[in-house]
Parts: sequence; C-alpha cells; structure tokens
Amino acid sequence: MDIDKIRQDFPVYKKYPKLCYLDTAASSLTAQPVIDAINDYYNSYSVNVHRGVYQLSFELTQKYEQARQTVADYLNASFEEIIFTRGASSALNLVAMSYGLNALKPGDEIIVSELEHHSHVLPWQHVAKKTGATLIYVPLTKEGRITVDNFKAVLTNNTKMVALTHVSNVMGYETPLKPIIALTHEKGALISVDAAQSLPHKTVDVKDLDCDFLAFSGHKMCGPTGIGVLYGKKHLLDEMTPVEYGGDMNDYVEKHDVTLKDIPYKFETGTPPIAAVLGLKAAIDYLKNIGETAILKHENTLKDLALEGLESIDGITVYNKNTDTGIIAFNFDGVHPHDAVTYFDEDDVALRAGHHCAQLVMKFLNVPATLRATFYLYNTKDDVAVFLKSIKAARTFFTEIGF
Amino acid sequence: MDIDKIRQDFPVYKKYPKLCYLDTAASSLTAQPVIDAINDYYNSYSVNVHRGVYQLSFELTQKYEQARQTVADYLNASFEEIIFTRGASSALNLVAMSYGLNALKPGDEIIVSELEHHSHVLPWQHVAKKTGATLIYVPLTKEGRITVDNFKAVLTNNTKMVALTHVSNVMGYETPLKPIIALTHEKGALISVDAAQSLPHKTVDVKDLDCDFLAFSGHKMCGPTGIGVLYGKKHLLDEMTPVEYGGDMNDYVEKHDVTLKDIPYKFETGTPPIAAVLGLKAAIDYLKNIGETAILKHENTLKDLALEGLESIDGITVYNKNTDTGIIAFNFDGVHPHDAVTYFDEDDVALRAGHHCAQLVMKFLNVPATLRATFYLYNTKDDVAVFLKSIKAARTFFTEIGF
Amino acid sequence: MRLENLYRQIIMDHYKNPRNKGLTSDPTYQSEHIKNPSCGDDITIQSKVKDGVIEDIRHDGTGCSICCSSASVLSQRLKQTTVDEALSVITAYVNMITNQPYDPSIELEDAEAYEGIKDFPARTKCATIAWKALEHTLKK
Amino acid sequence: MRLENLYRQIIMDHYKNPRNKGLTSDPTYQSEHIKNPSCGDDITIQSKVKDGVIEDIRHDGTGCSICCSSASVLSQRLKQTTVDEALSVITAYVNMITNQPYDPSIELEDAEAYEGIKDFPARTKCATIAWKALEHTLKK
Ligand SMILES: Cc1ncc(COP(=O)(O)O)c(C=O)c1O
Ligand SMILES: Cc1ncc(COP(=O)(O)O)c(C=O)c1O
Repeated sequence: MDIDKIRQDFPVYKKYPKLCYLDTAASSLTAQPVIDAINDYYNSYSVNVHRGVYQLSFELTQKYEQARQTVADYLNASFEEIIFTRGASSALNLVAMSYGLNALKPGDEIIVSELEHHSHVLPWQHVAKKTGATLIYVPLTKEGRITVDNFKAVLTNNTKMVALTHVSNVMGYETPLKPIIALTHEKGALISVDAAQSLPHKTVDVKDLDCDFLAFSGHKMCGPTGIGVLYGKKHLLDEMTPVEYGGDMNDYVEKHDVTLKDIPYKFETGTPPIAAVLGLKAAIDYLKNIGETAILKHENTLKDLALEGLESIDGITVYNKNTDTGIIAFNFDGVHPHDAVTYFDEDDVALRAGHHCAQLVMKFLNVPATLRATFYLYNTKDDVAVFLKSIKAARTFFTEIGF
Repeated sequence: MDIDKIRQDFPVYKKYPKLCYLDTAASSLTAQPVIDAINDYYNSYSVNVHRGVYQLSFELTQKYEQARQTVADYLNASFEEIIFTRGASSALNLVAMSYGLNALKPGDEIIVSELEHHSHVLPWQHVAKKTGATLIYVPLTKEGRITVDNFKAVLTNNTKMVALTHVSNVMGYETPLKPIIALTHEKGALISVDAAQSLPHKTVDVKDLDCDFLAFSGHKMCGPTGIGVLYGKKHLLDEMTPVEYGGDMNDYVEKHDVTLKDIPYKFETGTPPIAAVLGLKAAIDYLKNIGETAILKHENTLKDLALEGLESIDGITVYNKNTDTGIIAFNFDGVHPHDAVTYFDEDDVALRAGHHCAQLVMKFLNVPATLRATFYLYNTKDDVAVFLKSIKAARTFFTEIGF
Repeated sequence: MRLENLYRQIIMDHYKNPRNKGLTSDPTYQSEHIKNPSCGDDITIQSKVKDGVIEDIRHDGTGCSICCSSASVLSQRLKQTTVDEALSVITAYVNMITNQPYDPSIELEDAEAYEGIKDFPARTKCATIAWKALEHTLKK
Repeated sequence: MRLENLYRQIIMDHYKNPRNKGLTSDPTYQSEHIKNPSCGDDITIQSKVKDGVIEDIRHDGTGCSICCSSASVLSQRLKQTTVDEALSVITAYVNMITNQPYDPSIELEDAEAYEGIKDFPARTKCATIAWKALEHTLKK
C-alpha cells in the first residue's frame, strides 16, 4: 500500500497540503475516481434512467444497474437485494418503518445497544412506542463492549428484532455478530446490522454473516454524499411494504389501486441519486483495488502508534484503549472537548468534538462529549506525529492558562 | 437571452454536438456552474456539515445553510420552512406520510386529479386506504384540464386535503392554483402542490400562492440528481411528526425517549446530500440570472413553432395543442410510441416514449403510451427544425413499411 | 438506414397478421403475464405442454411492433417442438439478439429476422420479453 | 499564538469563578433553557425584571469554557441595568463577536474580552448563546 500515491487520489490534500484529517468517522475524504465518475455522469449523460428508450438513457441505465450489481457482488448479495437510499440513516429507517412497524406487537422485544448511533436506536425507539413492543438494551461490559454472553442475557423467546451496530462510531469496537446472529435466528428473530462504520474498513459477506438487513453510507467510504444502501434478504424484502409511493415503483396504476414492481424497485420511488450511485460504484472499485485487509492493517498500525503516544502524555483520558479499528475516543482532563478542538484546528488537525450522534455512549462514559480521532487509508505516520505534537502542545497550553 | 452562450453552459453538448435533447421533462441537462459547485465540494471540502467545529466543516456548514436560504428566498419562504429531501417524490411522500396518515380519518375527502404524476397520486391513494378517507378525482375538461369550476364540483365540507400538480408533466397545462387554493382554505382544507414541472420554468411565490406544501426536484431545473425540496408552512411543519428518526434531528437522546430539534432539522436525519444541496443552489442562481420569464417565453416560442410544424404533417395526433409550457404530447397514428422513438434516436433526437409515470393521463387519453417532447432554455430553433424533419421522415418511413 | 434492418418484412407481417393470437380459458394451459408497463407493453403468453411437447402456444396483448410480432413468431416457431428443443431455440434467439455467440445449427426460421435488433440494445427487451416469459413457464 | 487572544485571563477567571451561578425556583424569574446538545452545551439563564430593570440574572449548566464564562460575564454586566440598555449591550456584544460594526460608546466591560472570538467563527455560537437566550427572554 503506497500511501503517498493514495494521497494523490484525494484532491482535498492538493488544496490543503498541511491538513491532518482525522474526522473520517464523520465523513471520509472523497477519492478522485469517485469525483471522476460523478463528472462523467454530468458531462456525458445528465439524463434520467429507466425512462428513456433513446441510446443515451439506455446506456446510462445499464451503467446505473451495473453499479447495483457491483454493490451486490461486494456484499455477496443478489442484485434485487440491494436498495439505494439517501444514506445509512434512511436505510436503517426503512427496516424499522417498513418491517418493524408492521411486524411487531405488544410483548415483543427489540434488542438494541447503547453503542448504537442515533440512526439505529431512534427508529426502534419509535417502533417500540408505536407498536407497544419493548426496547431492551444489551448490558455493555465495563469497557463498553457488546459480548455474546451479555447478548444471551437479554435474548428471550419474546425477542423479535435485534438492531446492532457492526462497529461503534465512538468506541471503534467490533460487535461479535456471527454468534449473535446465529442465536438471534435460533429464537426466530431478525437482525438489522448498521455497517456504516465497518464497510469502509472491511468487506462483509452477508451470506456468511447471515444478517437479515445491513445498511451503510457512501460518504464514509471515499464515496459521495447522498447515497446509502440497504441490503435485505430477498424473502423478507418481498414481503415488506414500501414506505414511499410514487413513480417508478409500480406496474399498473388505477385511480384507486396500484400493483407494485418487484424488489428492489418497489422501495425506490422517484428519480434516484444517479450521480451518487455511479460514484458509490467507483468508491467500491477503489477500495477493492487497494484491498480492505491492507486498509484495516494500515489504520491499526497508525492507531497503535497514536495510542502509544497518547499514553505518554499526562492529563488525557482515552476511553477505548482496545479499539478494534482506527477510531480513538478521548478527552483532556478538565478541558471541554469543544475548547480543545479549537486548538487542534489552529494546527490544521481536523478532529471531532461532540457526542457523535451517540449520546447513549456519552452517558455510558459519563461525559458530556468527547474528542474523536479516526485514522484511515490516507493518513500517514506524519499525521500521527502532527496529531501527537498538537496534543502535547495543547495539553501544556490549557494547563498553563489555568484549565 | 443568448442561446448560443447558454448552450456552452451545458457540457453534454460538447460531447454530443448533434444531440437534439427534448427529454427535459424527465431530467434537464445539468449546467456547468452546478457541476462546478459539486466539484468545489468534493475538491475543497468533502467533509461533513453540522458536526465539526473545525474550520473546514464550519465553513462548509455555512455554505450549506446559505443554500437553504437561497431556496427559501427563491420561493419567498423562510429558512426553516425548507426541508431537503431526496427528490420531489420523497418530498411529496413526506406530506402524505407525516401529515396525511396522522390527520385524516374515515369520511374525510382527499381531492387529487388524473393529471398527477404517480408520485403525487399514489401517496394519497395509500393514505386513503390506510385512514379510510376517500380519494376523489377532479373531473377534467374534455381537453384534460383542471378548472376552478370542476374543482368546485368536488369540493365539499368533508374535503380535508387537496393534492394537485402545478404543471402536468404530460399535458403541460398549468393548474389555476390561486383560486383553487383560496377555495380550499375556505373549507379549512390544506393543499399540497407538486411544482416539479413548474419551478424549472417559472418562479413561485409561496406566500402569494398561499399553498400549504410545495415540492420540487433539482434535476429538472439544470441541477443535480438526488436533491429535492419540500416547502411547508411553518405552523404546519411544527406540528408534524418526522417519518425518519436518527442522527442530527434530535436534541436529547435517552434510552427510551428523545426530544426533537426544531424544523427544518427534525425532518432531516443523517448526513444530507451535501454536494447536491450546493449544486441546487448553483442551479437556482443560474436560472435567476437568466430570468425565468425569459426562459418560459423562449420555450413557448419553440413549442409554438413545433406545434405549427406538427399540424402540417398527416397521421400525427397531438394531445395538448393548448399546452401552457414547452411540453408536447403526441403519437403517430397506428405506430406504437416505442417504435417511433427508435427512429428519432437514430437522428439523435432524444424524445420520451411511455406513460411518463402518469398512467391516469394515458387512461384519460385512451392510449397505452405517448411520445413527449419538451423544449427548454437550451433548445434552439434548429432543434425544432431537426425535430420536425425527423418526424416527417419517420412518418414516411413507418407508412412505407406498412404500419 | 439502419432502421430498415430492424423492421424487416417478416416482422411487419407477423405484426400485422399475428399467428396464434387470442387467449384461451382452457385450464390445461399455463399463462404468463408480462409486465413492462413503462413501455406500454402488456402481453400474455399461454402454452400447453403434454408429454414433453409444446402442443400449443397462444398470445395476446398490446405493445410495440417488435414485442407483439415476436410473440407471434415465437408461437409459430415453438409450437409442436419438444420442451428441450424449445429451450435451446430460445437460448439461441436471445443470444443472437444480445450479440452473444449461439449455435448456428439451430434453426430460428422467421425469428432470424430479429437479428438486426442487436444494433439497437434499447430494444432488446422488446424482442425477448415474450421468449423469456415462455422460457420461464417451461422451466417451472 | 492566536489562541491566547481567545482564552483571555478574564474569560478564564469567569470560567473558574462564575458569578451569579446556580438557579432559583422563585417563580418571578423567567427561565430560558439553551439547547446546543451537539456541542455538549446545556445552559439555563434566569432573569427577573421589575419596572423595566433587570434585578437579577442567574445561570447554570455545563458547556465549554467560552459558553459557561460568557453566561457569567453576561450576568455580571447586565444585572441592574434597564431592559433597554441590556438590549443595546447585547446587540453591541453580538456584533463585536460576529465582526460587525457596533456602537463603541457602549460599555461592554468584561465582555470586551471576547473580542478575539471574531477570529474563530466556529466558536461564535459558544460566545453568544447565553446572550441570545437572555435577549429572547427580554423581548418576550
Ligand atoms: C455507526 C453509524 N451509523 C449510522 C450513521 C449514519 O450515516 P448517515 O449520516 O450517512 O446516514 C453513522 C454516521 O454518522 C454512523 O457512524
Ligand atoms: C410532475 C412531476 N411530479 C413529480 C415528479 C417526481 O420527481 P422525482 O422523480 O425527481 O422524484 C416528476 C418527475 O418525474 C414530475 O414530472
């Protein structure tokens, strides 16, 4: 993996050569081939899909559906199991609003965790309120992890739905999904997996994992904004009803009746985000080409270096020393993360301060907010050095001015 | 209006100089400043909005929210009344699924029309089925128009909701909305306006029109795919519940409870389609700069020329001789539109053949499908000539081979 | 003019004078209703198989000339063939249309007239939809 | 280092030793709860107005140093002023922070220490949130 070459693929570095970008968990930088794919759409097509029978639209429709096949292949799913959405949040909502609201009833139990991003806990909180089902939280270990044993402790014969993140966007922990999914299915329950923070770093084989639903976003994996994917098992999607009705999702329309298209189209009304779909394909091709094993290894090397450095600085608390990915959550003792982050910004170190759309994690850690640094494929050892230098100087500064 | 100069702004013409693009009602071509805005995002930002407190993200968030203000100003609405969605279909669904499903009950009446795009009739068909409300169709005139008198004929004290298109995407007719909206409000009912085919051609002042909801898409007005807008009156949006829950739409998240952000954010969960929002702003600026009165005048000049030409050719039926916009729906007598369109494609004339997501219009016209040509700001008198020449030659060809 | 290659006389003949048109309510027939409403195509193919032989094929509906005529050609070509032969003819036909290699020894008869479609990929679906529907029935 | 301009001594003093901190349950006070949860800011401002004069201001909550200290500075500066004067001080302060012209004859006192924020637009909100909350209460 030639990082210098990889960095050339990210034009933001051309504009800001000194930028130390460590906010990938919020959004990754966008790779040049993705931007090229988007430009190719607007410069050489810029027409609609599915609807035209002239050559330009026909060709584009083929490219567009090839992108769906690329996503399907990437997940080891079938073409019709891939639904394009606005983003991971929208995809996760589709499961809750289409499946959850219709299938659950009072007495049923939904298992979630405090590690969930708001986009995976709030839809199920809503479903619980609307259907009378009970929302149950997996107890986390002291370290903040979901374990198979803790999962077993809440799994009952009433469990009908499980909604868990694959990788936490604050703690970076990977959930042991495979045994959890097997247990879930033994109870006849279904599982929705939030892969927004895992797919950018590792391939997922949905057949092997045997998850029922899985969602992710393009903008976290070098791809465009405005595109997400819901994978769902065919037989489940077949039975589910759409949450939106309109053009392109139906066969016959009568004044008072409609017959729906088959999956995936019945879930995709209206003109799709064509440019973003083509960009997502380019992002997947890009990551495949580099190789995700190499990416994860690289991230982890940088993260280990960073953790080592942080340990040698006093007055810093790291919340996830055993993180499984490139994500580090930490704070300066006595300094609000919002204060700290301004310091880093002055050094062109882009970090995140806040609750990261995961307030239940903040409550678990008993802090109002944290700093978060993410290392990804385009980061270098230099980035780690710059990061650590800025941290050290900031720590001195805040101590000196009396924090 | 200097058309030659305008055509330079549409890069698809550089790639296909001979293209006679008449499928704008499906999707317009994309203007260069829009593509530039998208590239500027990916090349100079490519970070997330709202979440970062570092400079790059802060600056971007300001640009992003300025785009919302641009949309608001364009419609004469307020900032918080503008909700970004995936497209017009999604925006129209939001009204039906959030307002309609919750507010309507058996006995209530919903007025729609056969001129509606599927994306504006199917959501209300669904609401009617779910709530027990009755879906009522405005009788169209012989010509296929919605008139104030015909609207009065179906307006009753039970009318709770009216869903009408501003401009029909097949017939090109403009609905006389202003008096219809006044009548609607006299009954205490609300109106949802589908402006997907009107906003590309004319400005709409939502205060003056006094509509309750209004939706449109970026890709039909020289803008990007993957972005639409729902305008709603503040006091209505305030009362409505979200259809999706997740990150960025809440204030405080507890395990079993959540407090929502104010509008517009409570309807916008997840990372938004940032690039497309910035592109939409550029599209609006672009259209404003040219001037929409000039655009509509130009379209109508070309359309009149085209209609005149069509009249002199035997064996062609035009369904909307009195169209108010640049849209012409027609057929070759005895030739399926799908056959005809292949002929035009050979001449690089991009026309649409099909039901245009408006099967109720097809039923009204008593045809399985039609051809449709749209004239827009980038079309020229040469395009009209090429179009007519191709039509004439096609007519001869199909007659000769025995259709 | 490439279009002359598309609308060959045989095709126009089947379009204007379709063979085996009109549906039956005989329950020994299998029906396949084809949905392609975005093109305005609405076609039903019925087939009756006995002892491994397709005894009859019926079709009806509306659609473009390519779609309707190819249903007629299909019914003519595959009536009275064995299911196995029918399947290989269908494969050959679909491959020809989509510009892929196919066994030239297979007699396509009138269906050969659709070769020109390979230059009009946007029309592939029109020419194959009836054939794929029958294939689907036969493979059930 | 630009950051020294931001974290001036006066600010740190108010952050470490906040004036008028702690809420009251006295119903003659108006309360304004400030929501900025994405930053972890959670502040309440209480004010008691009698005969056009702000008799007391209280505040409490958690947040960054700029947010918490500015609530303290605000309480100190605006206590015992008339509502009219308070509104003009608030306007001057907010304009100073957002780099817009403001009346230099208005005495900002300790609040002047926040001038450096104008170079940190990402922190504008932290420095103004308490002030805008009070403005909102006063204009009610
Ligand atoms: C774990 C996780 N799930 C879901 C999401 C939501 O993704 P998006 O904002 O793209 O909808 C995010 C990103 O913020 C995330 O980190
Ligand atoms: C009148 C009308 N309404 C709604 C839509 C749906 O817009 P979109 O496909 O962008 O969601 C269209 C476009 O197809 C339209 O023409």
